[in-house]
Amino acid sequence: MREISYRQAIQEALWEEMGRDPEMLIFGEDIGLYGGAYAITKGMQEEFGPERVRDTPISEAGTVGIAAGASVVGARSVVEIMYIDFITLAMDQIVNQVAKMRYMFGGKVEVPLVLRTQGGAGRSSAAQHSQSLERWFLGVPGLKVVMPATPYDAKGLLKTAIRDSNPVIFIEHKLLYNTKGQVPSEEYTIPLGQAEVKKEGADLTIISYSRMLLYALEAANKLKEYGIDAEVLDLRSLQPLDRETLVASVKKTRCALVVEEGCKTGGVGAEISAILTENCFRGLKSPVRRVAGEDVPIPCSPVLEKAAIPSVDQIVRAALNSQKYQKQI
Amino acid sequence: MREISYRQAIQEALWEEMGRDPEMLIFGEDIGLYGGAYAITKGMQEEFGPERVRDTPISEAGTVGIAAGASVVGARSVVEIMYIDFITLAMDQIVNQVAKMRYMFGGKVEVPLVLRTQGGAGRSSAAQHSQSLERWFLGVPGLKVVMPATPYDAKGLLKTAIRDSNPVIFIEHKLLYNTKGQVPSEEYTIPLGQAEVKKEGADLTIISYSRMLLYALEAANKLKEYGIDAEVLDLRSLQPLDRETLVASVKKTRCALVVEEGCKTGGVGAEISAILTENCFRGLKSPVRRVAGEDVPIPCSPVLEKAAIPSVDQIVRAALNSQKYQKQI
Amino acid sequence: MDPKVEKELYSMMLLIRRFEEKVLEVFSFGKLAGRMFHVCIGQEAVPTGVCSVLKPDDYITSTHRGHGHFIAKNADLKRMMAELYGKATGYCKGKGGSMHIADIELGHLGANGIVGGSFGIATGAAYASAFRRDKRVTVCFFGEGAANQGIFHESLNMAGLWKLPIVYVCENNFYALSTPLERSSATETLAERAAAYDMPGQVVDGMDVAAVRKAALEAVNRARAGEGPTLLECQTYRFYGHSRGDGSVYRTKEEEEFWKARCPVKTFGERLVAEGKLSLQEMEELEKDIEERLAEACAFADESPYPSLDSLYEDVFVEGSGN
Amino acid sequence: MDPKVEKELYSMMLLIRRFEEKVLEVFSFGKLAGRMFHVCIGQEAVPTGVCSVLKPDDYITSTHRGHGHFIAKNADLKRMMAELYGKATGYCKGKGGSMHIADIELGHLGANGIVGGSFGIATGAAYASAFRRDKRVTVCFFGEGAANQGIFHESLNMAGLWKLPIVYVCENNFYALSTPLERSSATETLAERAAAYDMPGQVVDGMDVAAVRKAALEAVNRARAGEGPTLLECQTYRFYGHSRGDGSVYRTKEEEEFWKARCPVKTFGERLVAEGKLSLQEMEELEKDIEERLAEACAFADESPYPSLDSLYEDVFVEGSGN
Ligand SMILES: Cc1ncc(C[n+]2csc(CCOP(=O)(O)OP(=O)(O)O)c2C)c(N)n1
Ligand SMILES: Cc1ncc(C[n+]2csc(CCOP(=O)(O)OP(=O)(O)O)c2C)c(N)n1
Ligand SMILES: [Mg+2]
Ligand SMILES: [Mg+2]
Repeated sequence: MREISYRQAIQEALWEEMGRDPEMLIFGEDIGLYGGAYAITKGMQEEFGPERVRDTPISEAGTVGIAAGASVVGARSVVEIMYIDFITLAMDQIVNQVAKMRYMFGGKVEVPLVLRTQGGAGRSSAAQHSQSLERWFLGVPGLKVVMPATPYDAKGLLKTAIRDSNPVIFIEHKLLYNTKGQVPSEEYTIPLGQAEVKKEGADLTIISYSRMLLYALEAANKLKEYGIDAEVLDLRSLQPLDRETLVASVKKTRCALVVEEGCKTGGVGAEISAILTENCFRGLKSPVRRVAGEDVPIPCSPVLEKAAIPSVDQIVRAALNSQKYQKQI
Repeated sequence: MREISYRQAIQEALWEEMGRDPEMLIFGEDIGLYGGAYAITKGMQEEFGPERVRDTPISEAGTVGIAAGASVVGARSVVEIMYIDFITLAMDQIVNQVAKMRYMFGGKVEVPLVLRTQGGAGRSSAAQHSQSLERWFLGVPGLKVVMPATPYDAKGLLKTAIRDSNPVIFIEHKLLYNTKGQVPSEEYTIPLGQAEVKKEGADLTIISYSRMLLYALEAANKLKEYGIDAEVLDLRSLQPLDRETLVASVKKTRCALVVEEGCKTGGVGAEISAILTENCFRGLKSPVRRVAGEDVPIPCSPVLEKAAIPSVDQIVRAALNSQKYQKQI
Repeated sequence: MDPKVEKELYSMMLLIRRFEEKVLEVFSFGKLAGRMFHVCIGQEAVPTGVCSVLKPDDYITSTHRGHGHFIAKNADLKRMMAELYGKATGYCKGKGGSMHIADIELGHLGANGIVGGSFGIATGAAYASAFRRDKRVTVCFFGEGAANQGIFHESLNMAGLWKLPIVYVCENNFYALSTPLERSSATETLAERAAAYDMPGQVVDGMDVAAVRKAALEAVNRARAGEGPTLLECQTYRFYGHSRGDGSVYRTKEEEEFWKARCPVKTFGERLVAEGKLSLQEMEELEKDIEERLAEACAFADESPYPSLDSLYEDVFVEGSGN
Repeated sequence: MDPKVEKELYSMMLLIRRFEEKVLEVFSFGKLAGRMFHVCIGQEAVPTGVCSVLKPDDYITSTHRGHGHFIAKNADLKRMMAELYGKATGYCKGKGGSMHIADIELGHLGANGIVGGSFGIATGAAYASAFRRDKRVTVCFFGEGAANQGIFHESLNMAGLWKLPIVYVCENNFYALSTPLERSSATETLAERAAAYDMPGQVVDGMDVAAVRKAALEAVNRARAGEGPTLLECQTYRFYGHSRGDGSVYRTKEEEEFWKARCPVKTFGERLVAEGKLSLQEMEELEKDIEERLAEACAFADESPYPSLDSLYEDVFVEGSGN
């Protein structure tokens, strides 16, 4: 084990998989000499050549289409979309082409494509560079959606995503790149679709993923002061979603809180809440609560931006409310 | 009152509003001489001229952008996107521009734009012409989302949507165009954001919108045979969402079922379920259930297509299960 | 041209024509899945001429008006018809239908219900070929209406920039649904847009299969030689409406007659007969043979079962991958 | 040219230059909201020359590198600076910031964080003007990198088709972030793409404000006369990195020196001095005046409050509409 950053973890996964599969291609804006907006592909073009690490014009739709075409004929591809906000430009290619091709063609094609991007707020980059749009891909059968929170998960999941014969949307968080964690030097992969209990607990389950997982863990820590023993669950992959682990945890704690960064309305938390209601209704001691971003575009000004996304305090408060509710019952 | 079709109701709304506001513009593919893929704008170009009823090239993104630009400088615009499936091509314009402009500009702009489109399955048109994508716009602050189920609502809501100074996504259903209903000859409008109880009942609330409302009403009828008195709620507008009416109904019946045509995962039903859990937890006698489309792309073959979306029977069965669950408690 | 090739071209065009007529016929009997069928009657010279110069492992992408492309790429008529019927034995197990038919093994990377949806995919297949140096060529078929989509621009720019082995074949039938070219494009021809992508653009008589074949051969050779992409604008006409139920109110009878007089199948057949390369008897035999094959295809489709309900959940994902 | 106008051009360019330098300065003091600031130092001649021929009620759309456009469209420096600080007194109440600054009253329809995001909006404003016959002209500023977005193609095609009163002004600074023009565009110039949209395209020396003004005047006049759109490619250079923190490893020192020697502010100022149209004393006064105005702007921004938390929920919708 060594301590490396989330950025390094992703870099390692890409380098190792590029080494493993000589036909693997990477496409994206400024990913060559420049190394990408978040320096993920730095040095890769020198190592693997400009054909395999392909700088593209600012043409998100065409680029995703091209990567899809290459994948369909067997050249496993990774596309970097600089900000998830720009994925809006490639929605047709992702949703109508990439996701549906296998089904529409009766299972006669594989689309081994990974679409890497990063989302989230926290840098005062305003409404078009700060969104959390993962929710859109939950209802698009044919896509997998992975959102790692730690360097360990980022590396292991990205490697699996690349080897997967299905299209995967792999969403990083801009504020996680510099976070650090233990990562083995040896080769490993992590299966997609397995949530992980990052902290065990008995009183309530805080469900989260990506950067909000770190907040959830912090909140769990603070909750100890109130004598509350929170379990923290990291979904890691939103599609497939690990219902078993989710339901098992909540059946145990009988109280759940979902934390996500994106707008509350129509978010991932809604789906989790609905699933928990469907599966744990009888056991629940208090209603599933959602802590999520406000239903506003992300404002530029840092004071406002901060207020637009969840805080650790909000999570703590929601957890306390859940516990209070239980006592009243 | 006269009986007219959903199609006619929409036509009337457009004609009346075009007459009312001489600067109002309509943009879309084949909307002129041809009258649009679903014949909504038939005759309008002749009446209002080719500048106001503008045939556009097959350029969905550019067309939405142009309509947005015209709206921003005060020319109220309606865009017809032939199928909601093609809205994927205009997502950047809708989500990053239209929806956020007012907020980003500090409230200094109005975007009086209506994006009319139609969705849904039922004509064996396969995966790229049958989707229910309204869910995507729930988490996009700045947009309103309206989905009428009846001719009366279609006309009244479309007129309000056009007069609204905010951008509105107005989603029709391809299988509703020929349905009929009572519509007054006199001018009327319906405020956005008000759900309506389409049938009162005491035992459970079936919540739905658009075409699935008709299924919900049919199911409610059948449930009578089982001695179950279902209330049927039509959301009509998903954004703003009428939480009050929703919560009031479920507080009364203490049992809820949400029916939507789109894929279950991450759908509108998830949000409704989460809201009901948050607001009615104590009173609920059984878990909020979702009847929704299967998590698959819509297949072409009619036998499969039919199985991919909800049926009246499924709604009845889900309602019966809810009631059985209650007895067990 | 080799008379054998000429006969093949004629017979392929005839096959496409008769296939499409059969589609209209069985459609009217209510046999097909859905209502979205866009036949290419009148346009047969384009797929025929273009695919006649392709190797079996070359790639094509197709459109909503794609039956001709697939037949010319040697589709099995039975499985094709079965797909149009929505049957389990179809190319896509009934899930795709007319607008999404595909067969990767035949190098057919998919019809598309999204106008312009295939530009990127085709360009990406060509990208992979260039990278692998596998000498394959990709042909991207599209209608002139599709050329107004943004992804046309994005894809052709990249293909021109990277000199990819691809031929963009525009089937300019002068209408996109009801919209005439002159009301959808700022330029009079599509070919003249090629300059913006540093590739040759050429207007081709799309009613003359020989002309199409000649232009396609040059373009495919260029691509195979690594000299980059070409944009071919094949001017043609669809004799019927956009799809069933479209009465073509937006076109004049005169215009339709003008083009119908140039019917690619009829004119080419007559030429071959006049030049003594095809006898009337051979023509009749061809017709009979095609009729039989189509009857067989329909019988196959008719007798095939509809997909089982279980299959609804299959083929969303490659199973067992990602673990 | 009228010497008065020449002085105005110089003074506007200088103002933009000094504003951008001030932005870099206060950025380094940590005063600005966020890190996404794209200054246009080196490119001042383009917004200055173009906006100098616009009427107050003409429209512009802008980009992520948009401070110059707004200043040239007569932005209030205080409210502009306050917006960059993320303060409540800013043009957008601190919600937009540098990349989303706008003022509809001044005809500024918005900067844009999405590269290419304004093509449609600008074209739509021009559509409304054509429809209303209000004789307004819209200018759509964009970088050469943005011209590879699909919506560039879609918008210009419609503008060319409908002969809209719009001028597309490409600020070709030869790089899109790190990507040089020759690795992003199949064509050598952007102007040559204009032909594909049936509009004139012209390469302009974007380092010479007089040349920019001349070309813009012609294009704006054409547009105002109802003769349709124009694509102007103003060749220019950004002297700094793409944004703060970009060391421009992708450019050579020689190239940078070459362009810096052509600094539009310096060369034009020197010319005016040499021609006796501007005295060194006037120059100094100008500098002083600008310095004061910028100091005031910064003081205003500094002293202004941050937005209240309540304002987070305001401005999502026009309240009271839709009932
Ligand atoms: C993105 C998208 N927009 C609109 C449509 C509806 N539509 C289907 S075919 C068609 C016309 C296409 O014209 P063209 O590309 O010229 O092909 P043709 O039908 O003439 O062969 C239209 C508008 C669609 N399927 N996809
Ligand atoms: C849709 C989209 N893709 C990518 C980016 C990231 N990005 C911001 S500016 C930029 C370069 C733009 O180049 P150009 O249009 O030439 O303008 P310049 O910065 O040179 O003024 C890129 C790639 C973005 N903001 N939006
Ligand atoms: Mg056509
Ligand atoms: Mg540039």
